[in-house]
Amino acid sequence: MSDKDPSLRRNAPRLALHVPEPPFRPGDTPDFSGLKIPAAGSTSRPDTTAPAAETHPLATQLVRVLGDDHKAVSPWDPKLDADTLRKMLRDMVTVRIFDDRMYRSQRQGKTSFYMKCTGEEAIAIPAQAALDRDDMHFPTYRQQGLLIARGYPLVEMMNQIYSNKGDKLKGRQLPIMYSDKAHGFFSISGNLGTQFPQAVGWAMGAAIKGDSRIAMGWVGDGATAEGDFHSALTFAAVYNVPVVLAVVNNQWAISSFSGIAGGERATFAQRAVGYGIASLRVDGNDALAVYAATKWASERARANNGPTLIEFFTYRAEGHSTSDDPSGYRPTNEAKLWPLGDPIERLKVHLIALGEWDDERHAAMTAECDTAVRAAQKESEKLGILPEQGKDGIETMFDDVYADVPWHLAEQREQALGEANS
Amino acid sequence: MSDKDPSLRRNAPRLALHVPEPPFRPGDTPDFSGLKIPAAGSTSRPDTTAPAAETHPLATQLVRVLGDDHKAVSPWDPKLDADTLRKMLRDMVTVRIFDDRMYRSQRQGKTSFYMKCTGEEAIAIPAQAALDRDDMHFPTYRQQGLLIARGYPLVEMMNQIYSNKGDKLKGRQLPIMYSDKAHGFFSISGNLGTQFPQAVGWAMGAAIKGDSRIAMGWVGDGATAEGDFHSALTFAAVYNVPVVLAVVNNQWAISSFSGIAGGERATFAQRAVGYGIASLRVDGNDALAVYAATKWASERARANNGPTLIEFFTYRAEGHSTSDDPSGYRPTNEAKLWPLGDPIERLKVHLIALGEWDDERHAAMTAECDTAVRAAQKESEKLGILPEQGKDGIETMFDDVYADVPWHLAEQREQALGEANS
Amino acid sequence: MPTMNMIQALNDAHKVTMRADDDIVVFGEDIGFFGGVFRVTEGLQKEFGHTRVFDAPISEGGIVAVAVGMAAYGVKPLVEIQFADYIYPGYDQIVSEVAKMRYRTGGEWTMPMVIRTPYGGGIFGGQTHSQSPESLFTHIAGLKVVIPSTPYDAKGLLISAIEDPDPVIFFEPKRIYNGPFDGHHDRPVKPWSKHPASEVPEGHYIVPLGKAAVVREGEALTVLAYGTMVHVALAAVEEQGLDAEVIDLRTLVPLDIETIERSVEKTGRCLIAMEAPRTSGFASELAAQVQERCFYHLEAPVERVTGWDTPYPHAYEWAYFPGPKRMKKALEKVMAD
Amino acid sequence: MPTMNMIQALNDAHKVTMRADDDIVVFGEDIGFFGGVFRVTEGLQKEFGHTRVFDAPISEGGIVAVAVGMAAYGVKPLVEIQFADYIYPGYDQIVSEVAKMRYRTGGEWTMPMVIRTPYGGGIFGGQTHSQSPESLFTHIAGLKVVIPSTPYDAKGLLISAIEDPDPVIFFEPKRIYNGPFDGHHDRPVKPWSKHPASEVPEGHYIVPLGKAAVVREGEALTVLAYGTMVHVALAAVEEQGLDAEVIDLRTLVPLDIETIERSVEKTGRCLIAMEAPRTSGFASELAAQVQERCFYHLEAPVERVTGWDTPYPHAYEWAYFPGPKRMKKALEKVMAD
Ligand SMILES: Cc1ncc(C[n+]2csc(CCOP(=O)(O)OP(=O)(O)O)c2C)c(N)n1
Ligand SMILES: Cc1ncc(C[n+]2csc(CCOP(=O)(O)OP(=O)(O)O)c2C)c(N)n1
Ligand SMILES: [Mg+2]
Ligand SMILES: [Mg+2]
Repeated sequence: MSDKDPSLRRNAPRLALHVPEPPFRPGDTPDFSGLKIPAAGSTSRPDTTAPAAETHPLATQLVRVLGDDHKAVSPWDPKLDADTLRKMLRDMVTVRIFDDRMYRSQRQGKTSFYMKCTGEEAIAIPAQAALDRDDMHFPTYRQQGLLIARGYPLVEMMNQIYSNKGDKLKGRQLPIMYSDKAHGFFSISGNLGTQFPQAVGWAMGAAIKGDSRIAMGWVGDGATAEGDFHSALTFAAVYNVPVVLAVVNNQWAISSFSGIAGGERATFAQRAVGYGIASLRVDGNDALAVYAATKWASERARANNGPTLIEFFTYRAEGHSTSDDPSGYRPTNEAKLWPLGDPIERLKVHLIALGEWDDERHAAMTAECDTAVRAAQKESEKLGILPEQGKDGIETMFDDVYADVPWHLAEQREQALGEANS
Repeated sequence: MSDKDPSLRRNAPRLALHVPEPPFRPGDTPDFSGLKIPAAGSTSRPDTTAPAAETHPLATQLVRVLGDDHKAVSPWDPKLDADTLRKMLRDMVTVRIFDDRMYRSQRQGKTSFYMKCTGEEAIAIPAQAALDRDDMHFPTYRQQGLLIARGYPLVEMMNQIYSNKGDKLKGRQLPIMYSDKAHGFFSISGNLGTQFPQAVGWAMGAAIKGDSRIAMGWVGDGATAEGDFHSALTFAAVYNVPVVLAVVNNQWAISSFSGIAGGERATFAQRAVGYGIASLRVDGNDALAVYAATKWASERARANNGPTLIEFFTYRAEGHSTSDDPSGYRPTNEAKLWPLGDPIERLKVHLIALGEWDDERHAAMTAECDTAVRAAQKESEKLGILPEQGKDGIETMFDDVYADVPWHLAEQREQALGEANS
Repeated sequence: MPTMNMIQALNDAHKVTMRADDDIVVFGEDIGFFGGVFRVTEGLQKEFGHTRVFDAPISEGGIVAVAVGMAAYGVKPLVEIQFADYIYPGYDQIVSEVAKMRYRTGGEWTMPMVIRTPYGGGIFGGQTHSQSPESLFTHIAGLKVVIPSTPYDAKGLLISAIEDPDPVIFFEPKRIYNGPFDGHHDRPVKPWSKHPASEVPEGHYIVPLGKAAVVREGEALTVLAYGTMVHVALAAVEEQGLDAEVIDLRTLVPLDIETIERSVEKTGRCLIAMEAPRTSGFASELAAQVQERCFYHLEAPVERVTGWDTPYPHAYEWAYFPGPKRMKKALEKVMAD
Repeated sequence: MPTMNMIQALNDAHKVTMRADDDIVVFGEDIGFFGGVFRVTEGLQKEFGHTRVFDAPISEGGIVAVAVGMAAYGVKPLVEIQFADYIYPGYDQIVSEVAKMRYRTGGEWTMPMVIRTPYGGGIFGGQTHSQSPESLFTHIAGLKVVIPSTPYDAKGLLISAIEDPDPVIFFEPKRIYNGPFDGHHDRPVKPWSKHPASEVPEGHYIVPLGKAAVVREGEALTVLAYGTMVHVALAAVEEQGLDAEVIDLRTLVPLDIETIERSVEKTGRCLIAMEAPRTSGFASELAAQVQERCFYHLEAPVERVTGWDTPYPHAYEWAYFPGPKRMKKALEKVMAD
């Protein structure tokens, strides 16, 4: 009863704090045999107009299309034509080559920082393929694939990475923090999570104006812990916003595994259940599944049937960034042992299984992509690399703080120019 | 496919923003016949050691114990003895009288502000009765019942409300922002939601230290939209924290109905599902159900079986505060028509049905409570009412900013005293 | 010309701009059907409909975040934070996103929006309904910070803010919503109707951002103030019989430094008044600038009259508020040296 | 005596205090197994176990909020915010809860805790890895704000902060984690081992909060600085051959005003150096106070050397950072007048 004497629970167990630990640490041999991976095709596909609750069983399953036999076997099969598949494959190969070249550039001291998306190429590219050209993305730094899928010039990306004279962001942003309105790619923020509710706001604007363009927001597994994640789901649910909200669960957030973001107790897709939002959990290394799920959610949004949260389940195959060495916190061979495979390889083998591709064509295409990336790099480096920057155009530092330069910034500009010329 | 021409969706419907509207506005006659209220006893009671998922069906039901015949009919029946029930009833009556007196005091200009919990008396009091004396609450301003249930002196509460010489908070806090460590009542914050993850932090401390005391956090339906709500659930889930998290869904947040917090799409109890946290939804006007659910959650927490989110479903029968007039945004008779009834009446009738109470005893007890409240008020007012405060003790304004008064505050104290004496 | 209090003037600024520009969208806690806890948005939902005027979840972070998205889309958010004391959950989105967007994108994405919020003490609101956090926004490059002190200015400045291409944090001194409070809390409340600046033209007009107002001319010293403190300062210099020049800053960023310099060069003395806590408040910035720019004209140190470096204590409203006595002491000091 | 860089010194402060006090709990993003992105918490989880040293979700608001609850419970949180640029999601809990708790409860609940965070530029970190937001915390009554500039001070101040009964925001100048950077980015990096303050005693010692250090004595002018700027200032006055007194503030709040006053009264000239944006930065507070208190000793306006009022632009690291050239100009100015 009330005011019970605490001594009554003299025998209560001592409370204990559970601190999640990843299954494997450096020195361990990763064993993923315990991981339940539903067979491709085992997941049903609700109608895009279905009540959100009908999708909720999918939050603990895994939408997969590419089967072990490399055939598409699923009600989710998007039945894409071979040209589309080849375009996706090519974009994915381009991203991987691009990542490798730019990583190397950073190592050569040509810029300060770089981030790869290795192992996650099947996420941004098919997702973008499923959206329309003028839908708006609110990406994180690991969705470079969106730009490549939309044909943003590689040289523009590199100019940004080098902060060089061609950089439309005027040398102001850390490498890879791209922005391009014309390609429907919102400015990447260094502040995790901020873009997720912004995507909802953009789509609210579209809904207010009776537009037909939708928004897609992106966030990592780790960043789902930010308050902004909750803002996004709350506003999306309240106003039934035409937005697709994607969590890229690559199982790591720098050195923290997804358990530190709550992944031990529920999937990230399940978060949606509590808001009454539709929810899908998808094999993020399966380009067809990613396409199909994004397509489903975009159709749902576009028909005013509401938002969808999609978890793309994948694995961050390399370090967090050029500042990170993952061998300090996880086994070095974990990436290779990751059972959902290499997304590029899976799509390639599927195309081969369809009779629409072969190793020679793949090698030729890869060589073409490599050439294109190298050519772009050459062109971009003509416009300069980071160590050469920051001397010219000092007056531009004071532009764009406001629409006009107020007196105090004009004064500071004078000072800065004086310094530069002294 | 990729880069689809937007003109292809020329016939797509115009997007639309859904803006939730409460079912009834001033002038309407509320009709709650559409509200699904499960019969008492219709909800099963999982074991307190059950996996969280087993509780999730309860997130869309309603734990009720008091049946239409005023008998306790439920696996949730806590089987409390009559003394405990009478103590709860008495505390509930005291709270209501206290609220009325203090509301009146504010109207008489004796203080600046007051907030009632009318219609919600069956929440804090039975919840407290279910916890141990030394568990810690992180309350909102509508859990005054916790203090009364724990026997905190009414005169202390009033001293705080009047910011008078007896006010242990030294006149620094808005009325009703109580704090009392000895009574396990954490300082109420004016900033909504902040206390919810703090409760989790307290319980983490207890778990780190191997204590057996647990924490209970409280938040309103409206304030669940704050990022702090997400912090609370995330940290509680990650570290399996021994905490009970309560959402008091009284369906209003000042003038906004619960749909503006997402209540149209999911229950507040359902939020827990997405984190893998146990979840209960409870008739908040049913003292026995509130007791039983809190007890269940506290046992679960104390045995290291993890956190529980409980939604107490109730109705804010009066204005938000003395600054609010709800007739501007909802029908004036809505409270009376609210089908879950008056919690005091329901408990009283139950006791009568048990043969443990009658109208005479109730009238006598009410009179006693009234006398006690009036006596406390008299005593407190001897120590002053707000309009008389703020002149004496000006030097104390500078205490407790830090443990010691640094030189700059000492200087400011001199100035303030100089002013006061000029 | 209609006579308005500050609430009506602000309401009117909403109507005038919203009628002219379909892209303006208004949201915030309790601002829809109910019209806001201070009634500034009264009648807007009725006139402009649910999709342009609506209640928001209690999530200041979310409110600012979706405003960012909306501005990116191309509508113009005009949002209310119910009390300035509750703006902090939105601080990250304001500081990291709203303020920096134009810069970090080289001008590609801009954030025209207005975040309105009532601030300041004098209403027995206790620690969480009395704060003056404006200084925290003046440190953030990319934001404009505006504070009106009369109904006329409130409407004209709010229209300017709404029409401005940059994000504006618009602080409303809630103590003077209904009347020009001069700090004498023991005297009867004066309504706006007796004040000339309650004459508010109908329709569109602006008070430009970045321009201070010399609200009283004088030769003996310069008083810099904004919001409620303008009225407190005016009353204080009258009561002291000082030939003071009183400047209402109206915009804190960008600051009207010319008007300030001209005045201090003339008077040689300067007092700055604000309600916010003293340390690192905007008064410090003003003092720093005045002594930098007018050093050789100064006959006495620049003085600051401020709130104390404590939270705002409920019962000690008038011991905290920088009222007539604090003004008097400071005026004496700045004139004595 | 062991030679340590600043990271090792901070790590050692953790170990020394955690061995003595079981109640200290350390958490933050990536600080557990991995030991933090700057390695300040390396080895702590191994020595003190998972329940005292653990990774936190990426939720700065949640980190501070649970720290509040833990402090209320009675353990002592010592948390890391990975970069100061990411502290804003925790700003509400810091400002509204941590800072005000002792006050609003009349001393019943206190918030002894330390929030450590690396700040400042000079590492090509771009807009979101270079900020200096310390000024935003100095405006909040109830917080102490501490910034070390050497390994010796880092350990001694951190131990003081941990043992302090009040909440401390502990800013770590990341540019000098590994060596005392004097602003000459084009010269070879100096390691700490060549600097006398890299001699860090083993075990427990403190550098008291609220006490500045006169790191160079002089008669011609006073330079006030903290963090990285201490080293930039020292180098600049040497290069100019000025007989400058350089004061390392070490604690911003509460400020060691006596040391400052004594110095400026002696020298009659004052320059203040900080990396943060100029407007409403802590340098303004210092300038306001110095001119208030030392007006009749001043021979020239108090000068401020600061970052610009823009976000921190990646490629323009050295045009933004207040380095030797900016120092030189300002020194000339303050000496010329
Ligand atoms: C608000 C904020 N806090 C912390 C950081 C530092 N940080 C950058 S990336 C990162 C990990 C993010 O992990 P996740 O969200 O899973 O994305 P991933 O890198 O795996 O794609 C952290 C902690 C940040 N950028 N912003
Ligand atoms: C951070 C913050 N935002 C806004 C407010 C203003 N406010 C005070 S109470 C309230 C409504 C809260 O509603 P709810 O959480 O449902 O609790 P209830 O009042 O119904 O008990 C609002 C918006 C506040 N106190 N704090
Ligand atoms: Mg990740
Ligand atoms: Mg409510």
